Amino acid sequence: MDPKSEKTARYGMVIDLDRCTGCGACMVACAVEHNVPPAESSATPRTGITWLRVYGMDNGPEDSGRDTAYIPMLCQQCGHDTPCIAVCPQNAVDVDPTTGIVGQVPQRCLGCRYCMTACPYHARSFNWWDPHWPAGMEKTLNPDVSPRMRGVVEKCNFCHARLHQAKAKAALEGKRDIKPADYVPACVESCPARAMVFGDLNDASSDVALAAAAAASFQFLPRLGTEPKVYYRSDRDWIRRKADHTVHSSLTEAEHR
Amino acid sequence: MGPTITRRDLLRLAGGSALGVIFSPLPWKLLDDSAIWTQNWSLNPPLSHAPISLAYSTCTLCPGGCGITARCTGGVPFSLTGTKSHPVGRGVLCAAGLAGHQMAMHPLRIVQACASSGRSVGAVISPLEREKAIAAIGAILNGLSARDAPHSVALIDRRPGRALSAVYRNFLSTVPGGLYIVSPSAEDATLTTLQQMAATPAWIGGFDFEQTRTLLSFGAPVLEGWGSPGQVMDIWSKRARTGFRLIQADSRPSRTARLAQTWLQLRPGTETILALGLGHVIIRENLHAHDIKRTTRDFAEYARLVARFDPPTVSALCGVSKESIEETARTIARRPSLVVAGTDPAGGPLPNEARTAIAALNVLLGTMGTRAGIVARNPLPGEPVMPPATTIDQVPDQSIRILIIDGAESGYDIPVSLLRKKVHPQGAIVSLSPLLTPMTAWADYIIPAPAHLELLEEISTAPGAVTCSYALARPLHPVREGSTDPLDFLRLLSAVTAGAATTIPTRDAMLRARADAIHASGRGKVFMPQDGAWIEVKGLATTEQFWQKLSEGGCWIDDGPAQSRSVSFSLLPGGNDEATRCLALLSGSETPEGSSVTVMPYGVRGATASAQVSPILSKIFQESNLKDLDGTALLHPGTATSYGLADGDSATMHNGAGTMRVVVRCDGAVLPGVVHVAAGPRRNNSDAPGCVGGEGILSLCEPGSDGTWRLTTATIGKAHGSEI
Amino acid sequence: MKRRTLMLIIAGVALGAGTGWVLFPLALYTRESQPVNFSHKVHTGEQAGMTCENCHDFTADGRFSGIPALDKCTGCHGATIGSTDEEKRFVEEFVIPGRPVPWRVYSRQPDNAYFPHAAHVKLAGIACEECHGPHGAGDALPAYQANRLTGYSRDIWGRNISGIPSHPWEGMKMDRCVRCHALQGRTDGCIDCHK
Amino acid sequence: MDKELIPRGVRRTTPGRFLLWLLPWIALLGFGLYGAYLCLAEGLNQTNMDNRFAFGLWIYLDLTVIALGAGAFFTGFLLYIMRREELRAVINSAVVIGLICYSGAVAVLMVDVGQPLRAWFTFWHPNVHSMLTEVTFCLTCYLTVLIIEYAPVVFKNRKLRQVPRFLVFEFELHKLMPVLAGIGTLLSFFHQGSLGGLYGVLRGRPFAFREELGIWPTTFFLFILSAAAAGPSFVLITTWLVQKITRKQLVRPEVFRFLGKVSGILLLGYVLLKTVDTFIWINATSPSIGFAAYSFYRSSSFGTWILFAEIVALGLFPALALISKRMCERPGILVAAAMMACCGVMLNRYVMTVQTLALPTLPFDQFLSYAPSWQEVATFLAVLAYGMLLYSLSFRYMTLFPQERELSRFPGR
Amino acid sequence: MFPWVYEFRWSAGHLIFLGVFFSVAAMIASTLVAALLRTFRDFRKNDADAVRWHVDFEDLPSSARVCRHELTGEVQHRTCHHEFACGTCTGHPQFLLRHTPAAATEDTLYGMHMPGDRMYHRGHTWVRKEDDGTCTVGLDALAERILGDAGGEELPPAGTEIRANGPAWRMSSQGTPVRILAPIDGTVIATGSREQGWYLRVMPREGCFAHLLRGEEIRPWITREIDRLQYAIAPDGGVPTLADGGELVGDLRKQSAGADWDAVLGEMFLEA
Repeated sequence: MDPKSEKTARYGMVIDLDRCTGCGACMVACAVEHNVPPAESSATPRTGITWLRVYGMDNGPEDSGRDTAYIPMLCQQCGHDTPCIAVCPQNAVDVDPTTGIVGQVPQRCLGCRYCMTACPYHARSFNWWDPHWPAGMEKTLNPDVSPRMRGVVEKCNFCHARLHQAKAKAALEGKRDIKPADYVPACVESCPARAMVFGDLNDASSDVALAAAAAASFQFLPRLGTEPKVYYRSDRDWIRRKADHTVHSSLTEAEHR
Repeated sequence: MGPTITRRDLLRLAGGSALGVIFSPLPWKLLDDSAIWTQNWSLNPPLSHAPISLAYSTCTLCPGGCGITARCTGGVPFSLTGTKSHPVGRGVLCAAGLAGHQMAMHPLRIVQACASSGRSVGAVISPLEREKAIAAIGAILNGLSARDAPHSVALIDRRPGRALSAVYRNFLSTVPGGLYIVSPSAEDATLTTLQQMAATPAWIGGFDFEQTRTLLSFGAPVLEGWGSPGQVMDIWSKRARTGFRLIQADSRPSRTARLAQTWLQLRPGTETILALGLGHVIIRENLHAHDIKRTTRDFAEYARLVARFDPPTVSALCGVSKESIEETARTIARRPSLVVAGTDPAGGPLPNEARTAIAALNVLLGTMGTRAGIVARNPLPGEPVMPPATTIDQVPDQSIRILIIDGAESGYDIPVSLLRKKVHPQGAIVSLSPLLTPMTAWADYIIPAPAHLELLEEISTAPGAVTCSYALARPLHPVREGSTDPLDFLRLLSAVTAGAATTIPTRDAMLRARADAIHASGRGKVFMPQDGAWIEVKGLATTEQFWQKLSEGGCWIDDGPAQSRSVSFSLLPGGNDEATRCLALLSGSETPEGSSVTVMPYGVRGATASAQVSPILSKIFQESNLKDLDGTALLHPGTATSYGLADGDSATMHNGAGTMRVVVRCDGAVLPGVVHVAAGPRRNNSDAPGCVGGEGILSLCEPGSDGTWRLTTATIGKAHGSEI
Repeated sequence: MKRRTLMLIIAGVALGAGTGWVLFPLALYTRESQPVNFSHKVHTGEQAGMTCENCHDFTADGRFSGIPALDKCTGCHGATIGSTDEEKRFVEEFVIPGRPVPWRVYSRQPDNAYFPHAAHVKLAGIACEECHGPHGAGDALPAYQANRLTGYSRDIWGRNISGIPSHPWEGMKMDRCVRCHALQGRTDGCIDCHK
Repeated sequence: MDKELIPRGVRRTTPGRFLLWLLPWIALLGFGLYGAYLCLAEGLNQTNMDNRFAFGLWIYLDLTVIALGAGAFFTGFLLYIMRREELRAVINSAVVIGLICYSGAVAVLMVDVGQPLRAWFTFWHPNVHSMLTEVTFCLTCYLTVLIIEYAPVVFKNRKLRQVPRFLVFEFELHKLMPVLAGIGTLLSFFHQGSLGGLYGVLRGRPFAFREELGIWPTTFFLFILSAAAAGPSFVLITTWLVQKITRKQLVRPEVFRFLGKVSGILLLGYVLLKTVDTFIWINATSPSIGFAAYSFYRSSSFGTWILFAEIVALGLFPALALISKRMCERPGILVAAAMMACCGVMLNRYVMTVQTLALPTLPFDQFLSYAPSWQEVATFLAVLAYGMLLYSLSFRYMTLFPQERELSRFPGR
Repeated sequence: MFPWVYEFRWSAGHLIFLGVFFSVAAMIASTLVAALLRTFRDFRKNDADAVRWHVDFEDLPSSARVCRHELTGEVQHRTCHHEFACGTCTGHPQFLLRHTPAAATEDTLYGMHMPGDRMYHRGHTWVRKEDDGTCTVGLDALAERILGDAGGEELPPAGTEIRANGPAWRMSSQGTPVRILAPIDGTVIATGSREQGWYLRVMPREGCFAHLLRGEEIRPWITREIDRLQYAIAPDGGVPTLADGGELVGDLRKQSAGADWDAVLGEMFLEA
C-alpha cells in the first residue's frame, strides 16, 4: 500500500480554560477508557497513575488570589525536540509519523523513568504497583486497550485505540482516511463543559485548527521549544502570562513560593 | 588413556555440551520468550474478545437522571458516556456517573443479608439468612403495642417521588405508627420553602435556568453537581455569549465560589443577615417588583424587619463590604435573575429563617411564576397527591422502634448522630443499601438491594426542573445472587407482620402503572437515544408501545411548564417570632471561645462519606489534589500556624460529640478561624475492603434544634501517634 | 589435542545440540486438542461450498469477528444434518444446550498487539491464506500447542523451533509484520500496531 | 589453609579477627539484599520515588560511585599509557575499587529499573541518541574490562599461582594490559561524559539543561573532568584509610603526593571550566528558555551557597591545596584536600540529581522534596557492604600493594 | 543492533555508535583470545617454569637482585634485570674483560663450610663439576642452617630435565614447603640425600654455568645474604646480630623462633 495515499494528520487539542470547572470527569473517563487500575491504598497524588490530570491554579498573591483556573494537563504531544523521545534508551517512545501522536509502548519500556525526568509537563505516570482491580471489575476492561504491567511508564496517546477503530471502520468501506467524528478522545467526549476541542491541526478548516490559531489560545512553556500540539485558551491574561514562563514570572514565582 | 573418567573429562564434556546448546535455539528462544512473558505479563487480566454492542439506560446515582450510553463487550459494560443530545443529561455524565458501571463490582458491595453486632464504630457484621433477618424485624414489629407508644416504624426515603416511594407509603400506612421520612435534595430547598410561603399549598415550582441571566446562590454548589449537571454546565459554558452571571455567597472557597464571576465570602452562618440586607437595599432603592403589594401578604412587616438590616450593619456582621452588598442587590434587581439557597451535600441545609429570607428575595424581585424565574410545574401524571412527608427533625427523640433506610442515594449526607438521636435504644435499624457505607455499617440488619444498574428502575423529574420527565434505568448487569429488591423485602416483611395486609406490586407492574398514567395523559414526547428522534406520546397508540419506547432507553419529557397562576406569598411565614429570631441575629453570633475553631463540613454530591463511589474515582480524590479525600481540613495558613500546624500535617479535631483525625491543607482563601472539613470518599483500601471507619467529620456535628449541622465548633491540634 | 579429548567434546556438542533441538520444544509446548474436530474441508468443499468470509466476517464497526460464535453454526446445525458422530456430538454438547464452543485460537495475538483485518484484507487485498495458510482445505484441526512460558499458540513463533519458517505463511511474529510493512515503504509508529 | 592463601612475607591478622571484621559487613549485605529483594518482588512502590521524583537515591549513588571509581581508569591510563611507573604501587587497589564501584552501580541499576528482564532490549533496539544508551553500553563494556583487569590480581594469589596455567595466563594477560587500559580509558571517557549528558540534555528541566558542544551538552565534558579529578583523590583516600586501619605502610609517600598532584591539576581545570559554564548558563542558557537562574536558588533549601560550596569551597580550595608542594608535604592536609575534592564532586552529582527534579517547571508546580525509603537506603548499603567485603578479601589474599612486602621488610628503603 | 533486527536504521549516528561498540567489543575479545593463545604456546614450548621464574624474579625486592659485579665492588650500585642469566646480560662480558674474578681464598665463611671449588646459585645451591663431565648439586651451608632439620625431600627421578631457575626439588622445613631452584640446565642421572651431602647428580647442558657465583664473589654475596636474612627474620632489627665474632649462630630457628619463617624461607629461596 502506498503511504502517500494516507493523509498525514497532526492531531491536536485546544482546551478552553474559561469553560473548565475542574469537575474531573475527563480524568475518570480517561482512566476507564485506558484500563488504568484504581489507586492502591497507599497511592498518593505523586504515585498515582493519571494520563490526564486537572491542576488548579489561582492568580496568586500579586493579584487578588481569588481567581482560579483549572488546567487539564495531559501529554502535550510535543511536536519538536520532543523531550521524552530522545532520552528513551530503547525506542519505547516515538512519534507516529502519520498522526504526530507521541506513542509510548509499555511492552518495550524498561522502566528506567528517564522520560519522566525529561518531561516538563509531568504527563507521564509510572506503574509503581502491579495493576489490581477489585474482584469482578477486570471484566469491565476496555478490550481495545491492553493493561500495563508493573514497572513501566505510561501516558496519554490521544486515545489511539479509538483511532484504530475509526481506521478499521474506514478500511471496511475501502477508505484510508477516517471521518473526524469517528475519532474523539474520551476526555473530549466526556467533558460536561465542552471545554475541549480535538482534531487534525493540518486540516485548516477544522474547529481545532481555527481555535488553535485564535488570539486567545496559547501553549504551556512555549519557550522550551517543544511545540506542544495541545493548546489552551483563555481570555484571562494572567493565565496566559503564567503559562508563558518568562524570566520575570519565574522570579516572582520564586518570591512567593 | 584408561577407562577411568577424570574430572577433566567431565569438564570437557560439559564444555562441549555448552557449545552444542549455544548452537541450538534453546538459549535464544528462552531469552525471547522471557521477554515476551514480561511484555504480555500473564499477571494482567486477559481482555475480552467478544463482540462490541451499545446499550442505553439512565443513571440512578443521583436524582439528576442523565441518559447513559454504555459500550459493552459480550454484554458486560466497559465504558459509559452521556447519551448524545439527551434532554435531561445533555449528553454528559459527571465523574461519578462515568464509572457507574463499576458500582456493581464495588469492593464494599454486600451480597447477602447481614446482622451487626452493635452500633459502635467497627462493629462486626456477620452474614445472616435473609428470612431469619426479616423474621427478626417482623417480630419487633409485631411486638409493638400501645404500651410503648408513642412509637413509630419509620422509613427514610432518600429519593422521594418514585413509584417505589408510593409503595413505601402504602406499606407504612398499614403498620402501627408508620412514618414516612424524606431527606429533601438541595435543589428543593428553595422550592419547598416557597411552597410553605405560598398561599396555595400544592404549588410545585422549578427554576427556569435556561433563560435566567443572573443567579445569586447562597452556598449552592451550582458548578459542582446541582440540578442535572449537563444543563448547568451547558449554561455555564455558554455564559460568554449569553452573559449569564453567577454570584456565589459562600464562606468556603468552593470550586463554585472560585469560578463564580462574583464571590461574596461571608462569615459562616450569616446567610440570613446578608439576604435581609439585600432585601433592605432592594426596598430602599425601590428595586422590588411593582406589584409586590399584590403578590405578598406581609410586605409591610417584612419591610419593617429589613429596615434594621442596613448595609453598614450587615457588612459588619457578614464581612462582605457595604459596596458589594449594594452592587449585588442592584445586579439581581436587573432581571431575569434567580436567588437560590444552597444545601451542602455534607453540610446539610441552611436554617429555616435563612431559607425563607433567601426565598423571599425571589418574591421581592417578582421572579415568581414568570419566564426565566421560578415557574410552576405540572405534576407528574400518576403521582398520587399525598400530605407532605415528615422531615427527620420533626420526629420526637428516641421514638423510632424500627428505622428502615432506603438504599437509593440522594447524593446528600445525613449525620448518623441525627438518626441515632431519634431511634429508641431497643429499636432496630434496617439498611437496604447494597454498599457498606458508614450508615449501613451502623445498622442492625442489612438486607442489601441490587446495585446501581442491576435493577429496572425509574428516574422522574430532576429536582428543580421546570418540566417533568420520566425514564427507565435499564439494568446493564444481572442482579447479583443474594441481593434483595426492596419490593421483595416489603413483601416478605408484610408476610411476617400481623397488621400489614397490603399487596406489594411487582416491579414491572409498579413501573408500568406510572408509564400507563403518563401515556394516558397524552402529554409530552419521548426522546429515543438510538437515533436522537422525538416521538409524540399522542402518536403512540397503545400503552404497550409507550412502555416499549421507555424500556428501549427512551426519555419522556412533558410539554413546557404549566400556565403560571398568580400565587400570593407570605414573606415571613413564621410571623413575629420569625422576625424576632432574625432580629436576634443582629446582636451577632458568639464567636468560638479561645482554643476552638468554627468547623464546617463539606462534600461533593454523590461522593459524600455516606455514598460510596467507584474505586476509580481515586483518580480525582486520592491520586490527584483535584478533590478532597475524607478528613481533609482546609485552614487559613495563619490559623494553621497559630495552632502549630503546617500543610500536610495530620491533626486531631475534638469536641463534645467526638474526636476525628484530619489532614491539614492550607489555603489562603479560607477565612481565619474557620476549618472546612471534607466528608468524602476514603482512600481505596484493597487490603481490607470490608473495613469501615467512623462517619468522619459528621460524627462531630451535633444537629441543632433547627435540624441543621452545618456549623459546629471544635478544638484542633497536632495529632500524636501514628494511627489514622 | 588427544583423540579422547576430541571425542569427549564432540559427544558433548551432540548432547547439547540434541537437548536444544529435540527435547527443548517438547518441554516448551503443551498439546491440547480442539473441543470439536471441525473440518474446514467439509464446509469449503463442493457439498457446502462456503468461503472464509461466510464465517469469519466483519462487524459493522470494522472489527473482525474471528472465530464465529455458536449461533453461526446453529444456523445450519440447529439439528444434526450430517452423518458423522463428531457432528452429532457437537450438536448434543454445544448446540442444544447453547454452550459456546471453547475454541483454542491458533493465531491469537497478545493483547498488546493490534491487527486490523479490515486494513489488510480490504485495503491491502491480502488473501487469508497468505497468513493463515491453506487450513481452509484441511480436514482435521491440528492439535493446539501453547508455549508454557508465554502462553501463546505455537503458530505465532512458527512450527519450526528454529524460527525459520518452513512455509511462507508460517510464523506471526512482529518481525514478519515489520518486514512486510518495510516492503510497502510504510513508516509506522509503535502504537500503530500496539494497543 | 588460610595461611597458604595469604601472600608470602606480608603480615595479616588472624582468621578469627578477620572474620570478626567481616561479620558486620556480611550482616549489612544480608539486610541490604533483603531490601533489594522487596523492591524486585513487590515492585518499586517499596521506594519513596514517585512520578515527579522518578530518579532518587540510587541514580545519585550510581553517578557518585562511578565518578569515584574513575580512579581505576585514570590510574591505569597514567601507568600503562603515560608510563608513570610510581603508580604501579596502587594500580591493583585502584582496579579493585573500580570493579566494586562499577559492579555495584550496575547491580543497583538492575533494581532501579522496573523491568530488569528487559535490560537487554537496550542492546537489541538501542536508541543511539539517548545518553542512557551510551551509559549502558559503556558501563557493560567497561565492567568486562575491569573484570579482565582484576583477573591477574586474583591469579597471582599465592595458592592460585601454583597452578601453572593461571600463572602463565596472568603473565600473558599482564603483557596486554596497556591495550585494556586504552580501551578502559576510552569507555570511561564516554560514559562519565554521557552520565553528565544524561542531565544536560533535559531541555524540559531548565536547571539541568546546557548548551551543546558538538553533539554533547557541556555537562558531558565537565563530568569527565570532574570524575578524572575525583578518581585519584579517592584512590589516595582509600589507600590512606587502609594504611590507617591495618596500621601498615603500603606505599611510599611520594605515591600519595603524585596522586594528589594529578588530582589537583585536573580539579583546577574542572573548576575553571565549571565557572565558565555556570556563567554562560546563568546569562544565556537559562534565560533563553524563560527561567531566571537565580529563581532556582531562591526557592527553598537550595540556596546560592550550593554554587559556592561546589565551585569554591570544595573545588578551588582543595585544588590549590593539592597542587601546592608545601601543603602536600603534610599528609593530614593532603588527605583532607583529597576528601574535599571528592565531596565537591559528590555535591555536584547530588545537585544534578536532586535539585533538578525538586524544582518546579509548570507555573502551578510546587517545590518538591524527597527522602529515600529504608529499602532504598538498604540497597545502597548493600553496595557499600559488598565493596567492603570484596576489598577486604582482596587485600587479605591478593597483592593489592606490591610495595607492601618490601616496605614491611626494609622500612624506609 | 544488527541490520536484520527491526528498528535498525542506516543513519550516521547509528552506524558510528554501533561501529565503535562493535570494535571495542572485538578488541576486548581479541585481547582475551590473544592471551589464551600465548598461554597455550608457552605450554607447548613448556616454558611454564621459565615464566614462573620470570614472574617470581619480577616480585623480588631489589636487595635480592644485586648484580654480581656490585658484589665484587667493580661497580657502586647495579641491580640485575636479566633474571640472573648473566649469559643474556650485555654488561656482563665487558665487566669480565675488565676484571676476571679471583679464586676464593677461604673455604669457611662465618663458620659455615662454603668451599671455593664450587659454584653457587642465588637460590643457595652449589654445583661441583665432576671429572666425568657430570655435576653434583647440593644445598649450601647457609641454606642448611636456614632450613634447620628439614625433611620430606621430593627429588626428581633420574631422567628428569631440569632448567636453571626452574624448580629442582621440593622439601619442607617444619611444615613449610620450600622449592629449591635448579642451578643449571641438564638431566638428572642420580639422586642423593641430605645425609650424603648432595641431592642431584646432573648431566649438564653445554655452557650453562655463566650465571653461577664463584671465587671472590662468594663472600660478599653471603655477607649480603646474612644481612637480608637478618632483616627477614627481624624487620625492625630487634634480635642480636646473627654473626657474632664472625660465627653465624648455631641454631637459627631456636635463636629467633618468633620470626615469620615462611616469609624468611620465601625471601632466602627467592620464592614469591
